[in-house]
Amino acid sequence: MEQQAMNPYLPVLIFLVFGFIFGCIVSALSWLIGPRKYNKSKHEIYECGVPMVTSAREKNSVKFYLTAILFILFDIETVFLFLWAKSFNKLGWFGFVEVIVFIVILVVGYVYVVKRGALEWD
Amino acid sequence: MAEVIVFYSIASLLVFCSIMVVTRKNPIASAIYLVGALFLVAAVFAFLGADFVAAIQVLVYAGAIMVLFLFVIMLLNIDPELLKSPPMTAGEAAVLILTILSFIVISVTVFKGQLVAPVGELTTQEIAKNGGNTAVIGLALFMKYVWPFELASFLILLAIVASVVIAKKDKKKLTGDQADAERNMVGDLR
Amino acid sequence: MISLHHYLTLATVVFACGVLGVLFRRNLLIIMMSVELMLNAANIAFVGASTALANLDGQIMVFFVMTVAACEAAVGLAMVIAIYRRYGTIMTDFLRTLRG
Amino acid sequence: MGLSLEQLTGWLAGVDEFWIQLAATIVKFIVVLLISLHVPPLMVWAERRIPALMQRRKGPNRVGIFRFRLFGLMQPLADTIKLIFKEEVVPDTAHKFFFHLAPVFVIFPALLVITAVPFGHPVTLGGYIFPMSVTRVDVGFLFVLAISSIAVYGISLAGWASNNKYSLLGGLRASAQMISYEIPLGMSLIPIVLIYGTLDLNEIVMQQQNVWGVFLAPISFVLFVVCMFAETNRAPFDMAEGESEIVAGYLTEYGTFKFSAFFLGEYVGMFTLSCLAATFFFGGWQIPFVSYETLVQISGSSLVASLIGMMVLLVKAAFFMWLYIWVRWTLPRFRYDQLMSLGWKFLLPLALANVVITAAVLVALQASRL
Repeated sequence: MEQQAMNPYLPVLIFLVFGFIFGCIVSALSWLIGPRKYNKSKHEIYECGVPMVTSAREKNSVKFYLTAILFILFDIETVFLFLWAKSFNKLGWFGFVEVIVFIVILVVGYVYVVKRGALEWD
Repeated sequence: MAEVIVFYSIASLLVFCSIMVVTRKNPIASAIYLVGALFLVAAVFAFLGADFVAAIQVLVYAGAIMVLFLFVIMLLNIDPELLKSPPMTAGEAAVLILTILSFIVISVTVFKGQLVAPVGELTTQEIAKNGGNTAVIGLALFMKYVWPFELASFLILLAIVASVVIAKKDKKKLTGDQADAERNMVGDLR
Repeated sequence: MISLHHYLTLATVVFACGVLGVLFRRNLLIIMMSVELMLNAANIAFVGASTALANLDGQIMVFFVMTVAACEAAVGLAMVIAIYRRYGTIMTDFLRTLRG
Repeated sequence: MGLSLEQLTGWLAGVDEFWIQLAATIVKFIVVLLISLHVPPLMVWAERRIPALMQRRKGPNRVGIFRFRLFGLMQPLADTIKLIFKEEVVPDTAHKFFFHLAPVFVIFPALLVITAVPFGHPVTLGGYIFPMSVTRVDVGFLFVLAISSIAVYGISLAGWASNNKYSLLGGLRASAQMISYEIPLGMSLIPIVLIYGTLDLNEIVMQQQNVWGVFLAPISFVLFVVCMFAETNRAPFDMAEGESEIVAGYLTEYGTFKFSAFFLGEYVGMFTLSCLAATFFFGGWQIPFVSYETLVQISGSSLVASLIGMMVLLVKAAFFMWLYIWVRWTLPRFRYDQLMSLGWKFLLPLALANVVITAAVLVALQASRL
C-alpha cells in the first residue's frame, strides 16, 4: 500500500456531506413543494380506519433486545476474525491455533444461547 | 492549511454533539446525538491515519452498541412526563460550576504541556512499508499480545452468559404467586 | 500544525461532558451514554498518543477498550431491563432501596 | 492556438499531485453519483416490466412523451413527479424531528458505500495513476460493512417516530432482521480475505485474473447472496413491509416523496451489494480470458480499457439485480420466526464452519508447500 498523495478519506468526506444534504433535500422536497391543507381526520394515525384504543408506545417483546445483545458480541468476533484473516499468511500455524481456541470459546457461548432458548421467536 | 480547517470543524462538531448528548431531555434524541459523536470520533481516527480502528469504531460502536441503546429505549418507552427531574438545588449548581472550572484548568495545562519525543519506530512511512495499518496491528496483536486476545474471547463469553441470564425471564422457576406478583407490578414484558 | 496537544485537549473536553453527564443526570440510560462518551474520550487520547509517539500499542489498546465497552454495554443494559422490570422505573431518584 | 497534449501534461507536472487527484475525485464523484441515482428509477421500471413478462402480461406501457411510448420507460419519471407534488401528511402525534430525519439516515449510508466499489483497473494518464474507485481505502470491505450498519437507524427511527403500532413493530422487526443477518454477511467474506490476503477491494479484483472468487469459496458465495437479500429487506425476507401482515410496516405513516426516499435508499443499497457480489465472486471488472494488458493493446489507451472493465462490472451487477426480481416473484415470504431462526441457527454456524474449514485447508497447503 503505497503512501497516497491525497488522504483516501477526503472523497468519503465529500460524499458524506453531499449524501447528507441530498438526504435532507429529498426528505423535505414534497413538504416544501406540496400543498398543505390541514384536516383533523387526515392527520390522525392510520389504523385501517379503526379509531386507536391504546397508545402506540406500549411495551413490547424483550426478544428484539436479546437479538441486539448477541449481535454486538458476535460482531466483535467478526472483527477479530477480520484482523486475523488480513495477516493470515504471515501468522501460519501459530495464528491458526490461536484463533481456533478463540472460536471454540465463542461456540460454547453460542451453544449456551441456543440451548437456553434466547433465540426462540414464539 | 486544509488540515487545520478539517480538524477544527470535526472537533467543534464533536464537542457540540457530546454536549447535546448530555443535555437532551428525550433519551432517543441523546442516543442519536451520541451516534453522531461516535461517527465524528471515527473521523478523528481516520484523520490520524488509524484506518482500522476508525472502521471498527463505526462498525462496533456506532453500528452495534447504539442499536442496542435504541432498542432498549424503544423497549422501555417511558413517557416524557416521568422524565421530569426536580430543578437543580443551589448545592448542585455550585458543584456544576466547580467541575466545569476544574476541567477548564486541566485542559489549559494539557494544552501548554511538554511534548514527549517519539519512542517507537512505527512512523507512518514504516507502517505503509510493511502492509499498512491493519496488517501491522494484526501482526502485533497475534504475536505480541496473545494472552489479552484469548482473555478477550473469554470476556465475551462471560458477557453472553451474563446478559442472557439477567435479561431472559425463566418462567419455570417462578412459583405461582411470585410470577403473578412480578407480572402485575410491571405489566408483563413478554 | 495539529500536534498531540490538540488531541489531548479535545479528549479532555469530551471527557468533561461525560463526567458532567454522569454526575448531573438522573436517567440511568443517559448515565450509561455518558460513560460511553468518557470511554471514547480515552480512545481519542490513546490514538493521538500512538500516532505522535509512533508506537502502535495505543491502537491495540483502543481495540481492547472497545471490546470491554461492548461487553459492559451489553450486561449493563441487561441490568437496566431487570431494574425496570423489578421497580418499574429507571430514574435513579427512586432506586434507593440499597440505602438500607 | 490548439493546446497540445504535451503542453497540458507539462502544465500538469507543475501542479502538486494532490490537486490532480482532487480533480479526478470530483469527476469520479459526479460519474458514480449519476450511475447510482439513475439505478432506482430503472429498477422501479424493471420491477414492473420483468414480472409482467414472467406472467405473460404487459407491464406499464401507456406513459409516453409526444407519442413515444419507449416500453413504459417514462413510468418512473411520471411516478416521481406525482410523488413530489402530492401533499405531505405528517400525523400530529408523530415526533416531527425524527419523522423527517429517518429518510436521511437511510439515504446517506447507501450513497456513501458506493465510494469503495472498484469500477475498473487503475488508469495511468499523464504520468499519474488514478484508481477507478472513488477512494482506495486500505480497509476496503470493513469500511463497507461499517457504513451499511448505520442504515439500521433509519428504519428503527422511522418505526418509532410515526407513533403507530404497525410501524413500531415493523421498524423493530426490520432492524432486528438486518442486524441478525449482518453477522453471516461479515463472516461469509472472511474466507475471501483469507484466500486473497487483503481487505482492499481493488487488490482482490486484481488477483481474480483467471480464477473467479466463486470457484474458490462457493459456500461464501451462497451465504453472501442469501444475506444480500436479507440485508436490504427484499425477496423472501421482506417481512417488515409485508402488506398482508402489518400494513406497510415502518412505511405506514410516510407519504409522498419520503416514501420514495426509503425506496431510493433501498435500491441504491441493492445496487451497491450487487456490485460487491460481482467484485468478490464474479471477478469485478475482469473479463474472463482477456487480461488487462491485451485489452489496452486492443483499445489503444488505458482509459478506454478501464471503461470497458466498468461496463463489464455493471453487466455483472445487472445480473444480480435481475436475480433480486426473479427471486422476489418465485419464493413465498418467510414467517418471522423462521426468518430469524434461519439467520441465527443455520447461517451463523455455517459461516463459522466455512471460515474454519477454509483456514485449515490454507494452512495445510501452506505447510505442504514449505
